Amino acid sequence: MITLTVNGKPREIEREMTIPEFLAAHGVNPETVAVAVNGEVVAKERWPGVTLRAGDAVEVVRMVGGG
Amino acid sequence: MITLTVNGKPREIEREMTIPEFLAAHGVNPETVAVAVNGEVVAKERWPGVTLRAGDAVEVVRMVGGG
Amino acid sequence: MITLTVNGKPREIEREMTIPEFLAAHGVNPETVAVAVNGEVVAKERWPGVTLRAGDAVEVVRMVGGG
Amino acid sequence: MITLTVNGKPREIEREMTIPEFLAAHGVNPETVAVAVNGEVVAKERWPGVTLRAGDAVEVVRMVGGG
Amino acid sequence: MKDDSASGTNDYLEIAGKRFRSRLMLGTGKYRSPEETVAALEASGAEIVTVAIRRLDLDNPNAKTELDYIDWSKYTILPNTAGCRTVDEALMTARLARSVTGSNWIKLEVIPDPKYLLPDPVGTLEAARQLLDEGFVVLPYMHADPILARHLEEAGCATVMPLGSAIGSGQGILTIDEIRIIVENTGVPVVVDAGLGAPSDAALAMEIGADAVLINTAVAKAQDPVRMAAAMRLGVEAGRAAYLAGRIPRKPFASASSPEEGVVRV
Amino acid sequence: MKDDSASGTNDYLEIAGKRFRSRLMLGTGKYRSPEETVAALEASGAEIVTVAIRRLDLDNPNAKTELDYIDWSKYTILPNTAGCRTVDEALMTARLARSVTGSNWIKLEVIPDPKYLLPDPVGTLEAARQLLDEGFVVLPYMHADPILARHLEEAGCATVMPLGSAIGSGQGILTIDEIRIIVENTGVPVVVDAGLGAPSDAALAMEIGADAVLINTAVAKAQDPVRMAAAMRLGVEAGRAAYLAGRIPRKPFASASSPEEGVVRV
Amino acid sequence: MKDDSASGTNDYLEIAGKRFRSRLMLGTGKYRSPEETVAALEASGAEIVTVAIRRLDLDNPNAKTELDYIDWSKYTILPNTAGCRTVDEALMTARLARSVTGSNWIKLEVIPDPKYLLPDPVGTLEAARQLLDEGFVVLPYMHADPILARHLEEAGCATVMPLGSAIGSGQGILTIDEIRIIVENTGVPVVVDAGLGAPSDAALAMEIGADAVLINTAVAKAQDPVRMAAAMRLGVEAGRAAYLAGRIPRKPFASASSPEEGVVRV
Amino acid sequence: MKDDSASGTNDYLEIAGKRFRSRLMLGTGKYRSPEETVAALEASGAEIVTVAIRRLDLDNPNAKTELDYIDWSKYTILPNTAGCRTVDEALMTARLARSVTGSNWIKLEVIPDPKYLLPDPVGTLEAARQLLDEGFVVLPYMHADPILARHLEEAGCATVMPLGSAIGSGQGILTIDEIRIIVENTGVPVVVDAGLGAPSDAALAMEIGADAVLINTAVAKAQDPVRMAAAMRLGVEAGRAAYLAGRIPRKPFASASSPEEGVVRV
Repeated sequence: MITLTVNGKPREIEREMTIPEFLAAHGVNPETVAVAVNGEVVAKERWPGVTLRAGDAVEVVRMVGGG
Repeated sequence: MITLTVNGKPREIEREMTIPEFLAAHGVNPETVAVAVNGEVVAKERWPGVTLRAGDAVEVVRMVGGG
Repeated sequence: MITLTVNGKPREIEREMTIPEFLAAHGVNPETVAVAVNGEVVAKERWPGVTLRAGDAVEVVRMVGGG
Repeated sequence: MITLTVNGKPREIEREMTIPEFLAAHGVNPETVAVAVNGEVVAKERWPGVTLRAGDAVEVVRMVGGG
Repeated sequence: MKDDSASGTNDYLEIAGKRFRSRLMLGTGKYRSPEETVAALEASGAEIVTVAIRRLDLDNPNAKTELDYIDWSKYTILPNTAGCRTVDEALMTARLARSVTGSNWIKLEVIPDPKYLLPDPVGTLEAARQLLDEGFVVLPYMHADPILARHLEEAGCATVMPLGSAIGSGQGILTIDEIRIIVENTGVPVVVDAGLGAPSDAALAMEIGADAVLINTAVAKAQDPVRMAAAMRLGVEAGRAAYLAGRIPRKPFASASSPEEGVVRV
Repeated sequence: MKDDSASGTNDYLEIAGKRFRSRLMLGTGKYRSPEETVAALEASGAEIVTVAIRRLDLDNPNAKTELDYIDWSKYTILPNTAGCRTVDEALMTARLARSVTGSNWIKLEVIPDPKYLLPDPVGTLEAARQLLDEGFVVLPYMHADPILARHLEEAGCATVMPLGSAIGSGQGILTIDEIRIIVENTGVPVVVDAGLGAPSDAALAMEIGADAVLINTAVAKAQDPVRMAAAMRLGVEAGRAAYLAGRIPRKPFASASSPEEGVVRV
Repeated sequence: MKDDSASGTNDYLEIAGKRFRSRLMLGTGKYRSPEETVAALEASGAEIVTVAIRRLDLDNPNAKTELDYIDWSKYTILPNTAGCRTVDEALMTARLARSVTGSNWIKLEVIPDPKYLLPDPVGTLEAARQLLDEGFVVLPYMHADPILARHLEEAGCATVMPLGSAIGSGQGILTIDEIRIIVENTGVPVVVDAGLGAPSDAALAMEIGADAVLINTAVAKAQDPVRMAAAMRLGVEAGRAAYLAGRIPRKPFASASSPEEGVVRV
Repeated sequence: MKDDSASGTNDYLEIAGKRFRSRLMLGTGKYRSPEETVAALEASGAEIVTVAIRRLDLDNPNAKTELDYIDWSKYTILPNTAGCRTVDEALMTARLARSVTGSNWIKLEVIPDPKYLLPDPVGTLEAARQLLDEGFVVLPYMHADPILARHLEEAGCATVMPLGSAIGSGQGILTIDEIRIIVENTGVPVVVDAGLGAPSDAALAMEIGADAVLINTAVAKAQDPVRMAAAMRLGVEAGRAAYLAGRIPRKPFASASSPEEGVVRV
């Protein structure tokens, strides 16, 4: 088990994994989100090459209603 | 010649005449006007019976653009 | 006992009395009030001559703070 | 004769001179003005040591009514 | 107004038993040409159209006016007593108006002052009572005085027509609080008349619950009167729809339109 | 908008080279249901629609939102940075927005104060410059400060978006003189954002020459949001048409709409 | 007011032949204590003081009121007909007021509606005419209707007292244009009554040419009524002095207060 | 101000550790004569007086100005950077001002636009930071932008000076909501500058909690500047006293000032 900070809160995951793996593990539709790791937004085409490691700060966001 | 006051100004006419005669003498389309004599509005159906006499005060009005 | 309407409400007094007597009977300072009887204001100099009788409508008013 | 730019306009003076000399030559009361040379304000106590040379840009200002 | 209008199909203005889809009354004064008058009327969608009554020039009795170009079968004509300074002048003009138009509707104006053109509350009420006795349908122009509105309604007037601001000034609605009170307390239609300068003014009148507006100068004297007439129509429809839709209250403070939770923090 | 619209067929709003017929941008926050959101969007005629960017709840990642019901092929999406208090938060949110929407348009908001929700002039300009460097099309929300508008335009922003009054307050346009100056001096479209409460406010913004308005709370929180959306559309169209038609000037005095000559005197 | 006052030594308010230095009339209702009432009157500098007429409680006829603490030799007493809904109630109250105060001055109020407390234009004029016949000096409270003001002046009223806004509301002067017209056209003193909430309101009334103001709630219900009374006095004096000094016109554009020439350029 | 003043004996304005009794700052531009300038200063009671810095005419170096007639021992001099369009011009002018006046106080103005004379938020902040580094006491003129006020306060400015409306326009306070927010959130004195036209404007600024006002054109260009100066003094004192006294809240409805019970009914 390793611990990330996801959306501002600690979250444990089984092991290091790539962004697509992380999203799949959480049942997230990758079409609808954007991801940043350690303050940098990761373009979708680069997701498979980015592995989340212990201590990483991850943001996963979506669109919601707003004005 | 007799003198009426028509629309606030003196106006001479040849002789005493009824309202339709007066309007016709001036080339006025009777459909488009209303007439008052000495402060009383005369309904159109009563025009033929009203004779204008010297000194009568006559108003002949029409609609114009207004707000 | 007779009944007056004083300031909109019924009020019993012992007997017919003049306005000064009425005010004195109620402990009212006559300097500070005005009196109307049956819809007519009674000037102060006329008070002694006005007797309040059964059924009379009496108003007794004073100044109060107002704007 | 040398040429300075004083208050944005060319002005000829006889020779190089210090700020107090320049002000005196123009009849200016030194109490009421401030002076900048080539974009730097010169404190009054330093005026005697500053010589105005050809091409110098000089500002001489005073207070006026304003809001 | 089409069936799919923003105000809905069953939204009528009713005056003296007569129903109208349009809530914009239009005046016919001050246009640059008869063609503009006709086209502006058309663009406005107005169903009630005001006219004035004036002495005929007997030396030139057949001079055409803008009114000769209007197809009156399409409109309800509403003659006014504009220019009348006294009760007597207004009564006479109203009676002449009835004779010339054949209609007993009258927009009553009693305006003693030629500079500020403000209506006389006492004279207007007196003239209204007399005209109502004579069988007129009276739509009185008035200062935005709620108690006067009550008197006029109690006398039997078909509407009340409070002013928004000085006639022809284009200042909009400076009497907004009074008109709100009139709307709240009046059973007959409230028609805001005078001072409206732009669709925003017309929309505002409708938003606060007025039943209709009457406009003349703001259309006739616009640079493009026909387009302005269309704009006013849209403004009135917008305001009416907003009134029916129930606007948000004005609040003295801010509130976010996007969610406050879940913002990305750095 | 139909060909016979009051604004004419060739009247476009153009932002960053893209043309729009509608001048009403609509927000998607605060509606009571997804159905209302979709229907209000439809009724408004909006072509540009704003959304916010928020953290996904990873414990409930597939919860549907109102946005899942919208057919995005019909709209230009405009994500905002609402809720961001600092330049860094706004930059991060903008970049995430680009990643999630695939569009480089961003409505930039840097709002340090959670109570009054007023934008930071200095921070907004700094963030705008950075985002422009990164290739964004930046539409900055701002105080109605004409000099700040100039800075933002000179930096390369695609529009300026001055506020009318406190966001969500429904107070209308309290900054009317400033917005007039911004309109006069600005080459990019001026979009009045925040505070509009009713169609009269939207019409007024357009009448003074604004190019568009952005509305959210006034529609979403109306009693009948769909009808209010239609009303706002009409108000914007009315105001635009009036701007093109050239309104009468406001005058401090009255002028009669009926002829002053020829009144019947008694 | 001292000889070196900002308004000058020869500036009097004259009503029915009586001269006053103070242009602030003060009401005596709603104070928290008699001591506050007396001290506020003193601090205000008022010379004309209003009171109401009410039925005596015969079961407690000697209960002291705030009025018992006032030295009436210092003030001109102005009883009102507040609370009267009809002409008849106002007439009766005015006659009783004359009897109890020994003065024939009356502030006439005919207010049919207990919610909005707006005066009846028709009833007020009718009551004024009757009271003038009976020898009263009549100061009528009225809507800010310039034509009504003319009727009241022509009837012989000693002043006109148009309202600024709803009584007790503290909203200030919402009727500013109407009051300007009344000032321009009226020969008797114009006293702005009702709605003034702060010295800025009182000053504004005086700046536009009103001859005096009447204030009650804004002083009585201030947190510190005595200091507010002093503040109102200063506000009235400030506004009067400014009226006499001739203010600059309002302009829609800026103009520099420092010289435009001679700026240091870099 | 006397000991028995309406504001009380312990009410001081404190700027950069210096205490003042007067809350009215007066400008010295645009008077008709030096005598008027001196007399107006005297009548105003001002303790802080602004001046501009301008190039000397070397061909006429001893021409007297109005300032030569002022006894400067009585006033705190506050030079401004009026007319400066850029940060560099403002910095240079400030430094020259310090040299000529011997004081390190500066009223900072960075105004790029000669037509609307609106201050540059970004340039003003940049110049303020530089001048603060150089030891100046900076009083920045600014748009009424609450977030900018916060930046200026955090930078170390001695006051903030938000504008009421366009300088010299006499339009009064059009930025009232923003100034309220600035007052609520700012620890340094808030001085309302620009646009005040009459004592009612000055009083209003003080009533909403401003610490002082700065006036020039409204006094200098009044028909009688000396009397207007006295009027402004009274207006400021009135507004300050009212602020301390705690005004009644504005309410949207009426409430009677006379008792509702005990009215004589007929």
